[in-house]
Amino acid sequence: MTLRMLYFARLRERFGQAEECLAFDGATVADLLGALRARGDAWAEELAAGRSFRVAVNQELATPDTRLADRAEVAIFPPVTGG
Amino acid sequence: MTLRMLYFARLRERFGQAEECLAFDGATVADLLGALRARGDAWAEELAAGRSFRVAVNQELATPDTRLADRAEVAIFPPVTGG
Amino acid sequence: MKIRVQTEAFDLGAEIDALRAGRLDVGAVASFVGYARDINDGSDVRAMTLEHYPGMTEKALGTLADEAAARWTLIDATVVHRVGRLLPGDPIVLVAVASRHRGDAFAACAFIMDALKTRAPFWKKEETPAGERWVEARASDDAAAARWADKVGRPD
Amino acid sequence: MKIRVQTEAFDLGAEIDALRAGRLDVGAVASFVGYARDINDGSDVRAMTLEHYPGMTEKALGTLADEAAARWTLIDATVVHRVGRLLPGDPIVLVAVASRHRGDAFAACAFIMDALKTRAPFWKKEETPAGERWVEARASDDAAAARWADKVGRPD
Repeated sequence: MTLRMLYFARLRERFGQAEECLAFDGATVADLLGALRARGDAWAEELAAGRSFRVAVNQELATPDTRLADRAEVAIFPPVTGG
Repeated sequence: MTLRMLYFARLRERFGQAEECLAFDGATVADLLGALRARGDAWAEELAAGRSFRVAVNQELATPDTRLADRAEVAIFPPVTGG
Repeated sequence: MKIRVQTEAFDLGAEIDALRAGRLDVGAVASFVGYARDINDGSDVRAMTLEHYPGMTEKALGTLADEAAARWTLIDATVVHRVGRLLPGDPIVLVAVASRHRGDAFAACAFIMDALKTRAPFWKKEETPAGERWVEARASDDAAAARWADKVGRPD
Repeated sequence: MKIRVQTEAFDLGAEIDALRAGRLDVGAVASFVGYARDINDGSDVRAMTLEHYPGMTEKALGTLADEAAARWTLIDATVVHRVGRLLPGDPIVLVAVASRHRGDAFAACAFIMDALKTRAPFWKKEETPAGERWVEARASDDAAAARWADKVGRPD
């Protein structure tokens, strides 16, 4: 499947990109995070277990077991700090 | 002693006056209420035990055992309904 | 702390601008405005007249604001209450509280309103199709005020 | 429910006039405005830039407002959040809630702010004398939001 990936705030800066199209073979958010960590460097560091970040799928907050479908919009970002 | 009496809202209307100077021989708010009840009619009715009203002495909420001094300003009024 | 009793309307935006003026440490302003409604206790209300106890009113409002300032970390607060004849839709009361963080502002604003409803000497008389009537005090206002007794921070 | 994300400043008085327009059953408007402060976590802050997630932001704010409307008896609510570069003293966020009675307005306004702080995708970057820094999420905001879970009415 193909995912539209979005990165925000500190993670956007650390990953050096705001968005990308990603070909992905897994099923869940957990699988996707594994694939991204395998890129190493900032990806492995920022998405390591125990780091604080959020994942949204199609603009709704998701959990590791959230299932992904083709053409999903997946965003990864730090805990929010508005208001 | 002489007291400056003030009446507000429904009690002002029921007593037919907004203020009066009152010569008073007792010591406390309870004594004063007894003297006013002895006037009968609306006074006896509105100030009866169990009726809901408030007494302020020198612009502070008072209780039956609050002591009165000469020239005190004593206000009697219904529970408040502002805001 | 600014406390005013007045017949004129007030301007919420202008009051809050004045409350914050020159204070760049204000991170939060919680405010409340109470309005005259066109219906109360099941009757149409055409107008209301607010009576108060001049002298005691200002003293009572000042006491409430001081109690809030002792209990929460506040920068400043404004309380304005109107008296005289008001029509449905007219603003009656304004409470605005400025603080660094929102928890203090929210709690102090709610506390001042709850305390005002039971301790500030104002009385409302409504004009209804059946004639004039004095508004009765509500048990729910006593309950709201009692929530703050012996509590730190926000009420239940 | 009005939800807006914008770069321009907002006018609290005008927003509340619009919120109440034509509704004479509104007895209470509780509102909150958050401002950019000139100091945070012990450092001078010269400016901040707010980034958000267009699309999700509006959806998340709408969800919070709907949750508040399901939980309390509300007449209407307005949420406005700014993005872009802001200076100390600039207003950042407005939440205003109109209802018949004050308890609902206060509770819903506080709930929406607490929920926004943890669930709406905004991020602040501050300009300090030591350079730029992303603001870290606060544990106190998680605690404030958690107060509302499985509760009816006001939080502890």
